[in-house]
Amino acid sequence: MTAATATTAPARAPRTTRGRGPVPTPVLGAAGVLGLMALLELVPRLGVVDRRFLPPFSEMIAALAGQMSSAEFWVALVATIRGWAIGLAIAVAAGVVLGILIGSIPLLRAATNSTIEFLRPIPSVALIPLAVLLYGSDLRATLILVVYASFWQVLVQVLYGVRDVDPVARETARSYRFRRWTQVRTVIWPTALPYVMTGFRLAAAVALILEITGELIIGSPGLGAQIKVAQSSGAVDTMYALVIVTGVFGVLVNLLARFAERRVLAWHPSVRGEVPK
Amino acid sequence: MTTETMLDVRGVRKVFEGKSRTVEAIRELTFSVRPGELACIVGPSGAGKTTLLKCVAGLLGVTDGEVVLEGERVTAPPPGMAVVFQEYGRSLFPWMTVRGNVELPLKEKKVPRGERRRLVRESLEAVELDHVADSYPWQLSGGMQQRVAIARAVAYEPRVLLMDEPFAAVDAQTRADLEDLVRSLWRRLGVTVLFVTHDIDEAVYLGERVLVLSMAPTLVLADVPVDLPDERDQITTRSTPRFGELRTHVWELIQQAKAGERSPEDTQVTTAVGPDT
Amino acid sequence: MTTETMLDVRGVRKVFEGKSRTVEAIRELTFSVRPGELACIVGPSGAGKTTLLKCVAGLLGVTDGEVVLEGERVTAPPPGMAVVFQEYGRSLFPWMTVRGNVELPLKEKKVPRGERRRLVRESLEAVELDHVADSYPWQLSGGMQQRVAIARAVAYEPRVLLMDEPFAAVDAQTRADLEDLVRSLWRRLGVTVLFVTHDIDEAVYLGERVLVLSMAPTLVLADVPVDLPDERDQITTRSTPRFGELRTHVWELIQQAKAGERSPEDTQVTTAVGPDT
Amino acid sequence: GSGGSADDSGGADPVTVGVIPIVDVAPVYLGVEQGFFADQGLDVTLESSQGGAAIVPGVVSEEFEFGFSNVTSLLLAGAKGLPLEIVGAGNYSTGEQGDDFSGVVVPEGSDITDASGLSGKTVAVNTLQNIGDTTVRQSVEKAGGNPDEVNFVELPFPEMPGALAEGRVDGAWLVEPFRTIAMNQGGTEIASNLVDTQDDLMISSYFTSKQLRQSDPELVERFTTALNRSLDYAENNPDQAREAILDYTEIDPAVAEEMTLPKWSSEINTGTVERLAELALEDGLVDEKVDTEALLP
Amino acid sequence: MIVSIARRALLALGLPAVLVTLWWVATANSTSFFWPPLPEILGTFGETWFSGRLAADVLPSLLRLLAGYLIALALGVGLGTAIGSSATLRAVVEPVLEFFRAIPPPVLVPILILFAGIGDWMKVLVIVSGCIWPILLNTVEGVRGIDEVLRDTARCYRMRRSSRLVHLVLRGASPQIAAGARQALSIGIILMVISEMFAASNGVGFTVIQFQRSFAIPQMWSGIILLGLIGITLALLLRLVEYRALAWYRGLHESQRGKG
Ligand SMILES: Nc1ncnc2c1ncn2[C@@H]1O[C@H](COP(=O)(O)OP(=O)(O)OP(=O)(O)O)[C@@H](O)[C@H]1O
Ligand SMILES: Nc1ncnc2c1ncn2[C@@H]1O[C@H](COP(=O)(O)OP(=O)(O)OP(=O)(O)O)[C@@H](O)[C@H]1O
Ligand SMILES: [Mg+2]
Ligand SMILES: [Mg+2]
Repeated sequence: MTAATATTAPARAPRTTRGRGPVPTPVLGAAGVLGLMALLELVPRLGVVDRRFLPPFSEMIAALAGQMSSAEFWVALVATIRGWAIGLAIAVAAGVVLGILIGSIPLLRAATNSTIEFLRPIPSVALIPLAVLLYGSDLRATLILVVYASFWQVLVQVLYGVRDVDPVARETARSYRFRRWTQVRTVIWPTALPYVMTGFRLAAAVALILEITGELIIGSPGLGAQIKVAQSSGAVDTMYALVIVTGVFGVLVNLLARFAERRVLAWHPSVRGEVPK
Repeated sequence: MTTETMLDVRGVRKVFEGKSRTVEAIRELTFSVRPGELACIVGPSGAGKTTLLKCVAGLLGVTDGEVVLEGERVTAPPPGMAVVFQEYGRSLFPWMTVRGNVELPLKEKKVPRGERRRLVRESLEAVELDHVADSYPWQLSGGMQQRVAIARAVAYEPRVLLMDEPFAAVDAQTRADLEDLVRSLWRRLGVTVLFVTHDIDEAVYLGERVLVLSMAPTLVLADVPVDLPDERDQITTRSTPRFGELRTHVWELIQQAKAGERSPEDTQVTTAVGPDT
Repeated sequence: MTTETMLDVRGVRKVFEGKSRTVEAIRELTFSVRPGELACIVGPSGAGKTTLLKCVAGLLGVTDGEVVLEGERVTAPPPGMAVVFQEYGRSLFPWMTVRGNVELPLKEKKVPRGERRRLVRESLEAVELDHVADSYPWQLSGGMQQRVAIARAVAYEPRVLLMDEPFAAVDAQTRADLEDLVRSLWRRLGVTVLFVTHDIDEAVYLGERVLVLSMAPTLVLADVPVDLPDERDQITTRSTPRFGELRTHVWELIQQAKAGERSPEDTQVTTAVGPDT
Repeated sequence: GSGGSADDSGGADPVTVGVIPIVDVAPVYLGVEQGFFADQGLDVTLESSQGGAAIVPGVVSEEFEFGFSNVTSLLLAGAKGLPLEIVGAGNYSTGEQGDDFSGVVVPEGSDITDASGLSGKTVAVNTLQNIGDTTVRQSVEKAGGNPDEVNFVELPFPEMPGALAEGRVDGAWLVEPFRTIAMNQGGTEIASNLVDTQDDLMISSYFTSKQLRQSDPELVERFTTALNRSLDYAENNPDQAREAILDYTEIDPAVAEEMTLPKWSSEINTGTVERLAELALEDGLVDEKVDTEALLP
Repeated sequence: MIVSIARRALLALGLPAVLVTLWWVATANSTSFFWPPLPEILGTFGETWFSGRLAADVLPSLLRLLAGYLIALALGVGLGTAIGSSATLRAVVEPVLEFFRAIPPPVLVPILILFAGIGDWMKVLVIVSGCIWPILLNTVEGVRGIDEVLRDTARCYRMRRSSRLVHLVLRGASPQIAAGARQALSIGIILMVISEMFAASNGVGFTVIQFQRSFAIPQMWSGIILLGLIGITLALLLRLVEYRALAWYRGLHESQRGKG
């Protein structure tokens, strides 16, 4: 019921704004976000849910304003971003390098396949005791979780990307006797790049999730720990305020990724294009 | 004798093994090409011309027999070879500009920068594409893409040049120009050329000999020497009676091939059509 | 007059807007085609022939002017139209067999099963591919793929047929057969055909008129009526003096086009080459 | 002793304590604030964690020197032979029926009036197979109900008031501040399960690893001294304790003012450790009775 | 034939065998409480899981996982196709989706409890909330990346929306949807565990966490291994489906690579 309103409300926005000419993307995106805000405001106000447990959006924002004036919040935010960025960087670098290596050597690929399938679904949360054992509750414990979980996202995407190299392009490179490294650089990497971008976006979100979850459960410093404190104090509005911060951060990361994508993938069919009328 | 042979195709057989369908594309092909020779290959659609070229290029393994280039058995793409693929569009890297596509193999060959620039410019001028050097391949028309692929091969200054229907997508006038370009290049550099085409006039006009293939499973149906003078010209050469004779002869051979003719002996008689008839 | 016009191309202009490069592919094209006419289009590589065809097909929006088909402005692909694309290989669905590819549009048209079977069989026989009906497109040679695309268009029994260099990849003999197939189909079904080719002989042999385009930004350079008898034959028609005259005429026009000639008036004189000269 | 601590700071021993950011640990925060630990030459860092499951491995691997955990969790660890030792008391129930910092609450309008009514009902506890269900069973039994028929589900404390109000569960074992929050929402407390188990139940304690106890007994000694001073101070200055809580939690000040604080004492109640060990065996949490001697200092 | 099967078996099992051996040797004399010797872990495996827990814990977990996964698959492909096909829709919903995607499931749980209670549905929704993203994103990218010439072909022959959806969009995007589905599967298992951290009273994840809390370390390790085994079994099943559905894609690649 509520889900239905959630999807139709933002979808209606462009129809009303569509006059002559296309509406710019950011405007449409903003319309979607406004729709969500309105929904979050209305659902508790109309009594669909108890507002003590899901306060209206305006109250969350008020709590957020309160948070933003405290130094603790900013320290936590910086800690979260730092952990996330370091973990993501390690995961992406390792995923890309190993993915291209494994993907372009069939024997290696066949030999590692079963192991990858086995290790991939082991829940990173199950590794928490291990992480704590090794590093207590400092940064590195959460870092392990972040790297472990987001690494697979990148690796698998890169493997798929390498598999997708156009055979004619590959043969062209071979016939001109490109060195292995040149083949990787000029043929495999550009083909895999769209997949890497998708992998990056998936990994960025997973890394954020694990960073927050790790902070929440292990207690390493960061937004997650703040959320935990708010939760265990019954400060519902503060908790949601922090959750919103997490979500907004996710949106920003995606914007950044999209921007990068448009720059580096200008040649790709999904980005280029005379849009047919 | 051995020094007289650049390329030796010995009893090559090629079978494609599919799950549901096994195709014997090439039954038995044997012929050799002298250094600096320009041999054209014609044959019905699906005869295995592309397959043959890929075997010669070392891109495809043979099922039986062997391909020997300059005394060495071909197992991987040999040095000093350039290939213009039938799927011209897909053999260009969409993530590089036209210039980048032409320049890349030269970089790989470690041609110094100044020299490289010159080669790229000259070859793009030769195919009349210098004005789109900074466009991406997918911004070009089919014929333009094909010309980029040709420019890339030309700039590479190979010793062996394999071309698979390279002029299929260009207009008549450009085609005539490119034919003359290939001939002048061939004479200037002494490069050995294997040229697949469907255009009989083109085969006769360009080649020193024309190999006619049968329908799959393929044999060499006839090996027609082209005894036209070395100095050729689009207007005069094409209007000589000998040119007419040769093209009629090849045309008949192809009709025989399409009619299912398979034994080379049967056609030996007609091959005797010589300058003295 | 209106009933006399099937297709009306009125002052069409097409500009490709790129980030770095804006291309005016078509400057101003105006011509009309009668119902049941077979018009060939020739022009230099990159003249905008493919672009024109796509505009007519409703796949690409025009920048200025309009395309009117049967009295209706074209904004999306109109019903009863079939297109054979220049990039034949990419226009086949790789996940369907040859039969599936040919049959799909018929299913869409709700042709009853028995009829459908017959059409598929007949069209595959016409292009000599009935023996590979159960293969996948990627198991076929380039020429075979192109013929599948042709078979698909033929089986569809369209009222308007647009073909973009449909015989570029097939051998000479098959090409001749396919040319006759198109003509017989055209006469039998009364279909209106727009046929892009680079082969001047083909254009003259097939068409009732030949439109010659200039280099980009494109104009109609000449509209040459082909006054050969309706009954045509590969051997006799091609050897008539009138055929020779026409092909020389078109050849000269293309040379003019390539030389940068742009004004239609200049060529009007030579267009006057008629049967009475 | 600000002068003293400045003098000491060069030689102060860094000590990390794994704690859970809940009401129970207010004394250590207060103690650090008051400089009790600095006086003992300890430079304390408080690391907050989700619970015992994360803290115990931390202490065993000596990432943390000390940790905070409920007694039952420690018993479970002891049962598996983990080398742990209690060094100080954590907190106690107040021992007053109806005015403890923890209890079983039923939602507004519930027809359950005492713990016996929980038979056949669903009751939320924060962790299954732990101190919560063990002590609630005691209340049920004491009230004449059948503890085996209570259907326990696991739910984090913060979700409990909501689950109660929405009728998702029939009752919930709550600690402060959620006990107060739930009662303000109309909930009724029907049992003080900790009190029902024992008058002066020690719920939690601070512990260290046996390795540390052996390698640096003097450090442990100093920690215990400072800890005990902190516990007594908190017990005697409840207002300051409430204030300290506001620093490290996000509890609404009004609720913090209203809620019942646990009892703090520097004395380790070996009796309750023994009692909880028996209950753990009774409820099948462990296979054989834990040797409490090994756990106690 | 037999040689090739043997070769494949060797390739599939070689590395795992090496890793297991390494683990075995590395922990053989381990006295560390958290790193029990491998034989001890394997020794507890049978009694831990095959004495009643299979039906009581493993089965409910798998059922919830299956339900969540299938719902995520349907929703992800459905929404992904819509979003991938319409630039406008993509612009509108993308920030909102990214917002939800960035929210860790453990914080989403309280909200889900509000709407879906504390029963199985809540856990299924937790699984859906995580599984859906790789499927959705991959579908969007797959749909966007479909060859233009193919798109044009479909439009020219005036394929109806429904058949264009089936024959062009879904088939064309299927290699990437499959990639997403595979990633979603492992995320699904992770979330199966996370979901059982809340309001659960049975399940593999619940049991593993229970072991972890009660310091039954060998049993906990056996649970981690079981999760891995479940993962690989499900992945193999999925591979089987993929193998059939994407035969053309494999053929296309193999033929063009000249494996003939
Ligand atoms: N990968 C493949 N798998 C199976 N069969 C194949 C494959 N590649 C080519 N064939 C088959 O081999 C035969 C020869 O194909 P090839 O592409 O060499 O022909 P061709 O002479 O180049 O034809 P065209 O002139 O049409 O390009 C055809 O019958 C084709 O179906
Ligand atoms: N997507 C695009 N973006 C930018 N420019 C384009 C695009 N498509 C085509 N063009 C340009 O438009 C012009 C006409 O292209 P078009 O493909 O119509 O030529 P054509 O007449 O079909 O040539 P050919 O005979 O070589 O196929 C060319 O200059 C080409 O570079
Ligand atoms: Mg070919
Ligand atoms: Mg074109």
